[in-house]
Amino acid sequence: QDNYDIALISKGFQHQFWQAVKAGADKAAAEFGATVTFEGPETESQVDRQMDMLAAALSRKPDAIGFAALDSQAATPLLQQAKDAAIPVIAFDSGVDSDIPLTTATTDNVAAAALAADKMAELIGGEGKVAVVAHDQTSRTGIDRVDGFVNRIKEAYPKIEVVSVQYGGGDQLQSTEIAKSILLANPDLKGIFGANEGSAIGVVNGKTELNSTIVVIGFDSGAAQKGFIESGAMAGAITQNPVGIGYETVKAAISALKGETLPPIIDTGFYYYDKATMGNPEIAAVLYD
Amino acid sequence: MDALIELIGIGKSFPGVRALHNVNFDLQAGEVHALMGENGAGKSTLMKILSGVYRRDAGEIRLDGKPVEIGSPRQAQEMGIGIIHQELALMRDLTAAQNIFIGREPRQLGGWLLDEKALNRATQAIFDSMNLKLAPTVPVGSLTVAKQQMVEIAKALSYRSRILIMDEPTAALNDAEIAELFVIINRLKAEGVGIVYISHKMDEIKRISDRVTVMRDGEYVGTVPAATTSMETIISMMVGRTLSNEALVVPNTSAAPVALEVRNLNRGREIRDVSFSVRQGEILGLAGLMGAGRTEVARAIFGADPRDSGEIWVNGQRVGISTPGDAVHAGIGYLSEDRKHFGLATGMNVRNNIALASLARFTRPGGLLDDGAMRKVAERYIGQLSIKTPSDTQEARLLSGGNQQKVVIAKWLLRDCDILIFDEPTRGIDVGAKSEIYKLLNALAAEGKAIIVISSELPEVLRLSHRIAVMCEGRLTGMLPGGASQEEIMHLATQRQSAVAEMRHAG
Amino acid sequence: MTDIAATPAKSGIRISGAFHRLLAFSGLIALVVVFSLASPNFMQTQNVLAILQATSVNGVLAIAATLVIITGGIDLSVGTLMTFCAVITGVVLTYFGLPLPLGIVASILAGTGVGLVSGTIIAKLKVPPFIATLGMMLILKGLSLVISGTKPIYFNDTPGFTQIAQGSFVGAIIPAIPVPNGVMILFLVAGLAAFVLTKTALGRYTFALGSNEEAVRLSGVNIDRWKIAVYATAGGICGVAGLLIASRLNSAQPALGQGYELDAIAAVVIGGTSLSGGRGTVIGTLIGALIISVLANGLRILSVPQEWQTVVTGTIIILAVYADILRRRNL
Amino acid sequence: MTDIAATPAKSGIRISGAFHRLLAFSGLIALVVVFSLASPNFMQTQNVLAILQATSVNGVLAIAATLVIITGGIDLSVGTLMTFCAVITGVVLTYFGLPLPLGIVASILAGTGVGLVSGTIIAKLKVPPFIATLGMMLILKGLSLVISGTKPIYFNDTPGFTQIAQGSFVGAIIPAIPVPNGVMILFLVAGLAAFVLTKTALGRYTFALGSNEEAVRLSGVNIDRWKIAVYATAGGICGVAGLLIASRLNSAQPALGQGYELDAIAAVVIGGTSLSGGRGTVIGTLIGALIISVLANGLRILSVPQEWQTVVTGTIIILAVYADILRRRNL
Ligand SMILES: Nc1ncnc2c1ncn2[C@@H]1O[C@H](COP(=O)(O)OP(=O)(O)OP(=O)(O)O)[C@@H](O)[C@H]1O
Ligand SMILES: Nc1ncnc2c1ncn2[C@@H]1O[C@H](COP(=O)(O)OP(=O)(O)OP(=O)(O)O)[C@@H](O)[C@H]1O
Ligand SMILES: [Mg+2]
Ligand SMILES: [Mg+2]
Repeated sequence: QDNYDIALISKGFQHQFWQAVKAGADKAAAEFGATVTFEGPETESQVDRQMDMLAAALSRKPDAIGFAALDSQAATPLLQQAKDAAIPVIAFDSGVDSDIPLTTATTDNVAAAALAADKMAELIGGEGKVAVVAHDQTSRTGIDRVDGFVNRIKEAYPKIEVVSVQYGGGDQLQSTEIAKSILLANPDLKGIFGANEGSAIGVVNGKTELNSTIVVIGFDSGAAQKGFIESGAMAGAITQNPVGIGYETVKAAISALKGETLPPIIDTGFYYYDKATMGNPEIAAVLYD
Repeated sequence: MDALIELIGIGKSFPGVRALHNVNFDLQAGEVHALMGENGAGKSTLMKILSGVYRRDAGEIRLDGKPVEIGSPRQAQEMGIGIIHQELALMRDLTAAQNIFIGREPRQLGGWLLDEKALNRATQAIFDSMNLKLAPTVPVGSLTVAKQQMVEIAKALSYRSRILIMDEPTAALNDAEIAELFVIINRLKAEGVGIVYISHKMDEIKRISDRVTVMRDGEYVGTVPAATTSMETIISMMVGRTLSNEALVVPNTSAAPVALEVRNLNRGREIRDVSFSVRQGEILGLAGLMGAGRTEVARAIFGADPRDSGEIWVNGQRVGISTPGDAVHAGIGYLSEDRKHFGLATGMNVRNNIALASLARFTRPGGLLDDGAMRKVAERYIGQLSIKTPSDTQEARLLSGGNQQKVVIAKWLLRDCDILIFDEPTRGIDVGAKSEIYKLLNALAAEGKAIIVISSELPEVLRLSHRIAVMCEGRLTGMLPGGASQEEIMHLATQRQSAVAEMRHAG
Repeated sequence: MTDIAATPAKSGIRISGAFHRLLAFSGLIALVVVFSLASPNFMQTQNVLAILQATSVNGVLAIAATLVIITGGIDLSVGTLMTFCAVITGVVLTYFGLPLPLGIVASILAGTGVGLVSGTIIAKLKVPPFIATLGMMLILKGLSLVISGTKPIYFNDTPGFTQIAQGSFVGAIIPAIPVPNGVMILFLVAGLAAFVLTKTALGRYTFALGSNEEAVRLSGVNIDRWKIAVYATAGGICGVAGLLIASRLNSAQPALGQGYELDAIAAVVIGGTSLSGGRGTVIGTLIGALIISVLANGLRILSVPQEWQTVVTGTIIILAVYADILRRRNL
Repeated sequence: MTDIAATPAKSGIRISGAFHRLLAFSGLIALVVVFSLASPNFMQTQNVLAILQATSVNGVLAIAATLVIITGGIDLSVGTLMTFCAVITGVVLTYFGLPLPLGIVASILAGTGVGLVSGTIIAKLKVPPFIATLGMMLILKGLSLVISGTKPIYFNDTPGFTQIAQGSFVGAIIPAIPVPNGVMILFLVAGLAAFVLTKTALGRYTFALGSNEEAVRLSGVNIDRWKIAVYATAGGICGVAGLLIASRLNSAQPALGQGYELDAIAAVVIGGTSLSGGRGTVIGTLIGALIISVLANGLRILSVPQEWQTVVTGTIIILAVYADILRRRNL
C-alpha cells in the first residue's frame, strides 16, 4: 500500500464542525495508510486566503486534493492547474461550478434547514414568531441554511413569522448577545433557530441568561449542544455527518488514485435528533463531541 | 518714516492666565527692536499673535499704517512677517534643507517634481552666507540643539521677510555663532528689514538693538532707546527692582574629598580620553565651542549614552554606570540642555514634572503616592524659583519657555544629588531668575555638593566656576582656575589637534 | 489625570467642571434616549442588564488596553490572551480537576506571565509594541488551540464556575436589580484600574512614559521595569476577562478571541484616550465600551438589518467622537 | 528617505551602505533559505509565483497603509475599502454592463473618493485617524453588502477581467517566467509610491506631517489639504487592490476585507516603518509583505499543522523585527 499525501483545503479550521471533518479524514487516513493535512481560513469570507492555501497545497505536489470551496467559481484556474498536474480533486461540503472534481461529498443544507423549520413549526404549534441566529451572511452554508429555513416557513407555515435574522459570525459570545437582544425585543417570541454550532450555543446561552422558555433548534453537534439537548435547553438539532464527510473525501481520493470510478455525488446525509433519538446508533454514529 | 508694524492695545487670555493686557509695540524699517521681560511676561505670546499663530482677544495690528488681520502663519508670511520660534519647530526626520524650504520647495518638470539638487544648492548658499558649516542633507534630528537653532535661523532668513521676529535665537548658541548672527542681523538692518529681537542675554541688547520695549506680567512698561539707557534701568523696568550683582568668590576646596572622578573616558569621535575630577563643594565650569563634546561627556557620565571605555569614580569608589538609573543611584543628577525632548514630560503637570525623578520618595507602602506632599514640595519650588504658573496642576507645555526650564531645574534640586551636572541651566531664563539660580548653585556648593556647569555663555562660566575645564573636539584641552580670562578660555577652546590627525585616520 | 477641566471656561459663562464631565457622557446619553424613544423594550431592566453584561468582557479588555495605550504602546494580544487564560483555567479545573480558586488564580497568573513576556520583549529587546503584541497574539492563538486540543473545554465538573459571571451577588441581596457578577467584576476592575492610574507610582509612571519616555529615563527612572509592570498588569486584567468569558460560556473556547482587540482599542479611543499616549481615563474607556454595546443592542432591538447595522455603527462612532472633540474645544 | 546609512559606521570596520541595505532583507533571505533546504518544492518557479501572487493584494494594501502611517496616522479601512471598490467595479461592469476600462476607473475613483472623505473627517473635523478609519471600515463593510445584495458579483460577462491579475504579460514575452500581471501591478504600484514619496511634494509633506505636524503648520503649509491628499492617494491604491482581488476571484466578494487591515499594517511595521510617523520606505513594506507570505506558504508546504503555523508565524515576526533592530543598532 502506498502512503498517499492528501491535502484537504477546508472552509474553516477551528470550528468544531471542521474539526469533526478533520477527524473523519484522519480516521480514513489511518485506515487506508495516507497522510492528510487539513487547513482552512479564519472566516468563511476569506475567499482569497483559501486560494493561497490551495496554491501552496498544489506547490507541495500532493497525490490528491480535497477541497471545500468558499466560492463556487474562484478556484477554477487553480483546479485546472491540479488537473494539468494529474492531481485528482475531490470536493467536499459544497460543490464547485466545474467538472474537475471527481466527486462531491456533501449534505443538502437547504433541505436540512427546511427540516429544522418543520420541526420548529411542530414544536411551537404552527403559529407565532420565530427568529434565526446564523453564522454568516454570505457564505454558502450560511445562505443555504437561512434560505432553507425561512423559505420553508414562508411556504408551508403562513401563521409563523420570521421576525429577525441576525448573524454572529459563529462566535458564541456575540451570538449570545444577539439572541438576548432578539428575545428582549420580542417578548412573545416562540423559537429561535441557531444555524450552526456557535450560533446555536449562543442562542441557548442567551435563553438561559434571560430565563426564557422559547424553543431552540440547533445545527450540528458537539458536546455543548448534546448537553443542551440532554438538559432540555435545546429541543433538538439538525446534524450533518461531518465525520462522514471527511472520511468519504479521503476514501474517494484514494479510490481515485487507485483508478476506481466514483459516483458524482456522495450524499453523507443529515438527521434531526432530540433527547429521545440521540441514543439511536445511526444518529449517535454521526454526532461528534 | 511710517512704522512697518504697530501693535496697539493687544490683549490675550488663556484659560486661567491673562497673558497680555493692553500691550503696545511698534517696529520701524531697518531697526532692531528688543523686546524684554521676565519669563512669562508675554513676549512670545505677543509675537505669536503677530505671526498668525494665535488670534488676539483685543487690540489692533497695523501693517504699513493699515489695519490687518493675521489669521494664520501663512498669511503672516504673505505679509512679509517671518519668525524664529523660541521652541524649535523642526521636522526631525527631514534634512536641514528640506526643513528650511518646507512649503516652498524648488520644483522641476512643470512643478510636478521636487528639485532636490536646487534645494540643497539654495540651502548651501544660505549656510555659506551665515558662515555655517553644515551639510544641507543632514537629518535635523541628529543635530545638537545649537545646530538645530542655526537651521531655524537659516529657515527664517530664507523667507527674505520685511519683518523678522527672533524669539531667543541665541539661547542655545555660544559666542562664535552669536557673532555670526549679529553680522547677519546688521546686514538685514542695512537692507531695511525690521527685526524684533527677544533675548535674556543683556549684553546682546546693548550690542545690537536700537530700541528696547519692556513688558512685565503681560503689560506694557515702556520703550526706551538702547544706546542711552543704562542696563540697570532696563533691568529695573523688567523686574521692578534693582539687582545686586555679586562677585565670584572662589572657596578653597583643595582639602575637600573628591566627589566625582572621570578617568580616560572615550566614546567614538565625540569624546577622546577625557579625565577630570570635581571636589565636594566645588563648581567646575565646562567650556567649549558648539560641538566640543561637553554634552556628550555629561551624557556618558550619566549613563544616557554608552561609553566605549573609561572609569567613573564617585566618592572614591568606582561605580559601574550603564543607565541613568545607575547614575542617579550613585548620586549624580543631569539637567539636559534640551528640555523639550529630554527634560519635561510636557503633557504632565508642573507638580508631576518636579517630582518625576523623586517619585520613590513620595511612594507609600503599597505603591500609593502622597499627592499632598508632592503638592507642598511643588509649591515650594514654584515660590523659590518664581515659576510663573496659575497652579502646580498646569500642564508643563503651557508654561513659557523660561518657566519650563525652571521646572526642570526644580526636578533636580528636589532629587538632592551629591553631584549635579547642569547643561545650559539658564537657557532662556531671565536676568532676575538667573541671579537667583546662581545664588542657588553657590548655596548648593556651600552645602558640599559637587557641581558641573556646562554653559555656552562665557560670562556665566566665569561668574560661577571655581575651576574651568575647556574642551575642543572631544578632548579636554586644559584646566583653568576660577576667574580666568575669556581670552585664555577661547585659546584652549580652539586648540584643534584633529586637523592633522584626521588626515591620518581617513587614510 | 491631565484634566483639562481644571481651569474655568474662558468665555463669559462659567460652566462647572462637573457639568462638563457629564457632557462627556453626552454621546452615550443621546444614544440611550434615541433608542428608548424608538423601542419600549430598550429601557427594560432586563435589557439594561443585558447591555451591561454584554459590555463586561470588552470593557475589561479595554481597561487592559487603556493602561498600555497610556504608555504610548498598544496591545493587540488582549483578545487571544483572554482566550489563552480561559484555556489555562480549563486545563487546571477540568483536566487536572483542581478546585475553583486555583483556576481563578491560574488565569490571572497566566495573563500576568504573558504580559511580563510581552513587556520584556518590548522594553528589553526594543521590539515595537505593535509587533511584539501582534506576534504574541498569534502565538497565543496557536497555543490555545494546541493546549485545548482544538476543542472547547467545558466546566461541567465545576458547578460554581458559571456563577463568576452569571450569578448575582447583588440580586441575592436586592432581588429587584439582579446585576450579574460579571458586571460587578467589570466595575471592580475599573475602580481598581482608576485607582492604580491616579493614586499609585505605577499609574504615574504609566502617564509619564506616554508623555515623554526619554525624559523619564533621563530622570533616573528604570523605565524598563515600569513598562514591563504595565504590560504585566494589563495581562493580569486580560486574565480576569478570560474568567468572565469562560464563565459566561461555561467553557473555554480556544478559537475565539482574535478580533476582540479591535473592539477593545476602539472603546479606549472612543473614550478619549489618545493613541499617542500620555493621557486617558478609565471612565472614558467604560463610556466607550458602553457606547459600543448600546449601539449593538439598540440596533438589534430595532431589528435593523445587519448590513445597515454596521453602516450606522460606523457613522455613530465617528459622530460620537466628533461631538466629544467639540465639547473639549469649547471647554 | 530618512536614511540612517548616511553617516559612516563609527566602529573601525566600515560597511558599505549597499551591503547594509542588503542586510535589511536578511530576515526574508533567511526564511527563504530555510524553506528551500527544508522542502524541494519551495523553490519551484510555480511556488515562487504563487508566493508573489499571494503577496500582491496584501502588498498593495500595505503600500496604501504605508503612506498614511508615515504621516503619523493609521488606516483601518484599507481592507473593506478594497472590497467596496471591488463591489463598485462589479456594479459598473456586471450590473450596468459598461466596458472594462470604465470598471477600472470606477474602482480607483471610488477608492480615491472614500479616501477624500476619510481625510476630510481627519483633517477638518480633527477626528483621530483611528476612529475615522474605524468608522469608515464599518460603513464600507455595510455598504458593500447593501450594494451587492449580500452576494458575490461575478464577472463572467467581462471575459478580460480575470486577466488583470491572473493573465501574464511577461509570460507572453518570456514563457519561462509567467509572472502574473497582479504581481507586476504590485511592483508598479510600489515603484510609483516610492517615486511619489521621494520625488514629489506630496511625498515630502507626507514625511513632514509625520515628523512634526505643528512645525509644518507653523511654516505656513496648508496641512489639511496635504493630509487629505495622502488619504485620497491611499484610497486610490486600495482601489487598485480591489481590482486585483476581484480579478483573482473573478468576483466581488462583499463580505471579505475585514481583518486585512491588520496584515497590511503588520507588513508596514515589519518593514521598519514607525507607527509614530515620519519615517518609512515602500521597499521595507514590500519586504514585510513578502515575509508574511513566504512564512505562510513555507509552513504550508512543510505541512506544519495549522495551529502550530500561527505559533511559528508569531514567533518569527518578532524575531525578524528584532534582527532588523540589531542590524540598525550596529550600523
Ligand atoms: N497656550 C497657552 N495656554 C495657557 N497659558 C499659556 C499658553 N501660552 C502661554 N501661556 C502663559 O502666558 C504667559 C506668557 O507666556 P509667554 O510664553 O508669552 O512668556 P515669555 O515672555 O515668552 O516668557 P519666556 O521668557 O520664559 O519665554 C505665561 O504665563 C504662560 O504660562
Ligand atoms: N544625537 C546625535 N547624533 C549625531 N551626532 C551628534 C548627536 N549629538 C551630538 N552629536 C555630535 O557630537 C559632537 C559633540 O556634541 P555635543 O552636543 O556634545 O557638544 P557640546 O560641546 O555640548 O556643544 P553644544 O554647545 O552644542 O551643546 C558634535 O559634533 C555633534 O554634532
Ligand atoms: Mg518666550
Ligand atoms: Mg551641549
